[in-house]
Amino acid sequence: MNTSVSERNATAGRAGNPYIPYPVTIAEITVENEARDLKTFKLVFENEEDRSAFAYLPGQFAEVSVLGTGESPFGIASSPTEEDYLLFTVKLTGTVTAELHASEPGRRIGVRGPLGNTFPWDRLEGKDIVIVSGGFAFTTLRSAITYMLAPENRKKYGNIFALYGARSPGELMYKKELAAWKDSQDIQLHLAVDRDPGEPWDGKVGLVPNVLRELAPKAANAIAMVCGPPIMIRFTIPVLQELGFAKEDIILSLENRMKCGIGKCGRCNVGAKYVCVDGPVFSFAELEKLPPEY
Amino acid sequence: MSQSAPQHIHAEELATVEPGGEWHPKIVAFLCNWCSYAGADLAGVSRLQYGPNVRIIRVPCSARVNPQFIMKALQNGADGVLVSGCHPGDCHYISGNLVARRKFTLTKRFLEFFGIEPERVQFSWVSASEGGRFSELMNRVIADVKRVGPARRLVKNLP
Amino acid sequence: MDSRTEEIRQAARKLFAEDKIDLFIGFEAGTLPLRSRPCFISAREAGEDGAVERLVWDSFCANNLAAYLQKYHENEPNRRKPREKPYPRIGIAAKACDLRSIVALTKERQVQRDSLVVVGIPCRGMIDRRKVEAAAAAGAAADSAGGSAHPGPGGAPVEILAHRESEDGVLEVTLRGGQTLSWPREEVLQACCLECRLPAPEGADVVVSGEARKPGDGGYARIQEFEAKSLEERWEYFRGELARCIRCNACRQACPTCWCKECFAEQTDLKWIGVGTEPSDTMFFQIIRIFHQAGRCVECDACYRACPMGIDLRLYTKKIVKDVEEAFGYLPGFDPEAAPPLTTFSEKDTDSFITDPDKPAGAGGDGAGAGPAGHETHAKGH
Amino acid sequence: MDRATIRKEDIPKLKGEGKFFAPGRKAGDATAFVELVEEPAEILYEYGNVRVPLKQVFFPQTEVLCEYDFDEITEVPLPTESIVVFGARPCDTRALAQLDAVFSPEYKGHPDPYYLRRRENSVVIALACSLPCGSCFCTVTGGGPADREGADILAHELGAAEPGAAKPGAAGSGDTLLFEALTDKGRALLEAHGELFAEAQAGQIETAQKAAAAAEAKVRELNDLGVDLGAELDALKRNMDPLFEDSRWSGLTDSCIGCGACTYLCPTCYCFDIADESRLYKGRRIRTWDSCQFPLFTRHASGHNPRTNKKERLRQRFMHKFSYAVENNEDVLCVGCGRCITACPVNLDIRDVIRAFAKGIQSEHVSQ
Repeated sequence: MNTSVSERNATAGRAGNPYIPYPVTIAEITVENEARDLKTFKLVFENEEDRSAFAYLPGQFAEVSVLGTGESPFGIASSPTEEDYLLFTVKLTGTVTAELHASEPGRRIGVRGPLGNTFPWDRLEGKDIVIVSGGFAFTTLRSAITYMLAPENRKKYGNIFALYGARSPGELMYKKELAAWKDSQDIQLHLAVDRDPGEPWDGKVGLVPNVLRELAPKAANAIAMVCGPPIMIRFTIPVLQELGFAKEDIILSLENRMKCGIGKCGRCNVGAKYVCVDGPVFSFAELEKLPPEY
Repeated sequence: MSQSAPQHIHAEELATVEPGGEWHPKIVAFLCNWCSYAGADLAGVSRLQYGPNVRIIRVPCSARVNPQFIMKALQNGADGVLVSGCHPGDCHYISGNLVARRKFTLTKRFLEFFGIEPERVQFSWVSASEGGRFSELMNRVIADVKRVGPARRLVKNLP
Repeated sequence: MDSRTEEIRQAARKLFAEDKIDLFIGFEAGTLPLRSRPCFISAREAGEDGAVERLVWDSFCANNLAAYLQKYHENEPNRRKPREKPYPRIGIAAKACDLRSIVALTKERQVQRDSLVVVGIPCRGMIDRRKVEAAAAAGAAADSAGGSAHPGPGGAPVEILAHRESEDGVLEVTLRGGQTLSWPREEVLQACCLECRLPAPEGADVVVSGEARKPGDGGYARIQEFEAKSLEERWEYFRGELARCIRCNACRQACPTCWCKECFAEQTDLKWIGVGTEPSDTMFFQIIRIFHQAGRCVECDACYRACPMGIDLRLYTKKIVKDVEEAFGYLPGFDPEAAPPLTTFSEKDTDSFITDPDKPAGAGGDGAGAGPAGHETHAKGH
Repeated sequence: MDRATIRKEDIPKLKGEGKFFAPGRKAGDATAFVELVEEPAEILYEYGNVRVPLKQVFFPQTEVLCEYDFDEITEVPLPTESIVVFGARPCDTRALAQLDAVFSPEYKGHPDPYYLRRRENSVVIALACSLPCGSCFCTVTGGGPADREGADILAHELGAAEPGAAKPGAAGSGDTLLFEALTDKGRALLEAHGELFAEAQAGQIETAQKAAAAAEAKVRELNDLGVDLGAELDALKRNMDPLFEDSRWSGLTDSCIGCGACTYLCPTCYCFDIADESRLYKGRRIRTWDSCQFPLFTRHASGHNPRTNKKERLRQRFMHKFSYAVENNEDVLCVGCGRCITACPVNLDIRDVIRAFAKGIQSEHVSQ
């Protein structure tokens, strides 16, 4: 919705063929939660020219390719300001994710991308930012926060408010980053868990929409970015509207089954829009006009 | 996932041509845990000789063998498939092999109807005490498959 | 059109009027010559003018309508509480093959028989579109010296514009160019109808008038002929037929007894076959798909008819029917109590296919599936 | 030389160095574009349309994208061979033009190198339809039996039977074809094979034009669906979008059995799947035709499916063809070849759907 597709690199894959992945190596695997079904993979490009060709902005995704098993699309969790690597946080769900979870550092895999549109960075400039997220959908917002907090970018944005909720403290991802952001003056980070965790906990207790209503971030000159499970989104949008956010100022990210990631294979469409190229980032105003096929 | 059985019915791993140049068929044998697998084990500890190109897949009962397993083995390049369970009447689960027998009767005839050589897919009964019978059976199957040569039909053409 | 059309409409009207059904499934006129197509009339529509009058019966009502039933009777596994919404009550116009499918589906608990009202139609056999086209091409070539007829769409050798059926069993077609040709319908019936051993709609709740055709011989002769061919010939035929497969799944979708929620071909975690058109994959698919019909296939030829590439699937479905009957004495019929043959066994079942190292070599048994097995046995409860 | 005549027996000589495809008969009654390997080649002229559409030449059902051995990828070189196609009906070549748009780099920002490379290296010779079939409705979608869209050369059979003649004297009775070059690639082919061609006579051109006009009139007579989609794309889009929630969808789609025959045999359906297949660690990544009619097409790994039933899936097919494609490509994704009608096991008819929404467009005309 912001950067048009043609402005970005037209080649999503090696040698100008968008179907062929760039070779990358898994440099590090971090288990993100107590349930151990979320792992973050740090990927390093094998070729410098691939790394520089892979120019992205927060909000985009990529197809992670495990030869012999297949490809799956994941939101990019790293920020372009973290130049040396890509991060993907992967939930153990199907065949590709199982193969990834069974991998050890050092394994060579592939990445195709960057794919899709970005958060509306032009529009976000000069605005207060309200980030609302629940569960493991936090990935691209980690990217967005890291990007905005980078010294060269921070002054472009006003106040940054972030609310991140999970079922229990053990399910919150990116512990290191969260700790750093909590101490930072540049962002007001609020953590929440669904119910009393029965352990020392200095964050909020309650479901994300309720905590959001309680914290009531200001809507004036602000844009909200919301990522989370469908049920959370459904109850969060009315709260944001109560707080005064216009439909255009509520930014969401969609997911649909994908294969090609480049608008050809025809399966991820919602009406005439393809999530892989016209999305995944849509405003609530845009989504309202589309049929509910996601 | 990588642990799943069919993905691992890969006969490719087996050496097919020995240094001497003689062709050795790849045989996948599905053996029931209670009789035939124990029979194979007995053949082993009794040092009875049978061809080396057999890969045994242990199943809880011959009734566990779905014709899809056999197809998958053939598709992945097995030259022969053997399924063996307890003798009728001796099933650990009372009647598993009797239900299996019906399935196998049809499988055998059906595959031959399509033009799959009868030697390729064989069924037998071997008890836990029949180490000798097991080695004879294996030698018989290997000889049969050798006679018809390397599998071509149904083998998936992959790089 | 069959004179029984009006009777079927009457039956549907009566069922709706007495509030016995919520939906009626029958046939309506198709949009192409030689075609009638499935038609769905809800109780709400039934009150409207002309709704029930859409129903027709003629020699082109070949589709097996039982294929639609599971959709309305979805089996919910592990359900503890009684179903909240009652099953929709469905009236269905059924030929004998549809009825046999209904019995098979009832046995497999895919259909609630007591929520169905089966309007049985004594079947006179359905006309085979492809046979008519071939006969018309031959007829036209013989008639118009010096040229062939106007070819039809999709590779049909001739284009038929219209058809007319007379009560005394003659099919007349009009070709593009105005030529008309006719045949006694017996000559252009589907092979499965000519061979049909159970054409009477036994066990229907309402039966319309008329007599079903005389039972056929089952059509095993062609299978025996094929069994007698060499391994090489059989393989070549299979390979040649399957080379046309485009993996559209029409065979599976048209089959009333292919009701798995997730087909083995589409399982991704345990990937049995590839998604492409590699011959090994298309063959694997067909062999297992048809094998899954063992003891369940009612020889309706729905798969064969549905195949847009005209693959000879009926050779293989018939083979499995024949083997099941010969080995276990079982023919899927109208008896809801008979146990499906692969869910049971007999101690006297054949062992002739077993490789016995103590006996002289012979590659284990039956060999080419030629003919009946050594011992014929009968399934329990049959 | 833009117009020239050639004898039918010389057609296989246009083959050149690369591949040559022409209508042929597969086993059974199925017809398709088959590759003619050797001469003398048997080319089928007596066909309404071939069953398997032309897309299979440029967008094969199964295509290898790359091969791999453990973690090493080997790219499969893009196809380089030249392709000559003879005898595609104008509806099929029009479909190519629609696919060109979808696979072009301008569409959603990415090219499809495999399809585009084959198209670049190809010369497509359309053969005008002299005797349209009952299920043809090309004129409704903006095409016609002598449509020029997507073809490099349009060929006409000279001396083909007049449609409606009492005695059909064989669609291919004439032994001469009139070629009209439509593109530079077409002209180059004519020039490269100059020795096979003769200057077209004015009478021959007139004969061809007459036959084309008669054929077009015939299609209009056979299938007037009350709307000309090619000319009314805006009205179409306006009328399709509100139809998403229309109650008629369930009636139109009740009889669908959920197979993919319509999509696989559609010359404009292009959806595909990408899958890996391997033995141990060696294998290949392929792409294959896929169909929006299959539940797996859209099912998420979580099990959630945005399109859960056949009504939604079939609606997607028609909405894509007549609304989404108009928005994304300014054209419908349908050429009126009628294959989906004849291939459907239950005679579900796309013309019924077109008629249903044509009513909305017609009523717009009335109110204007």
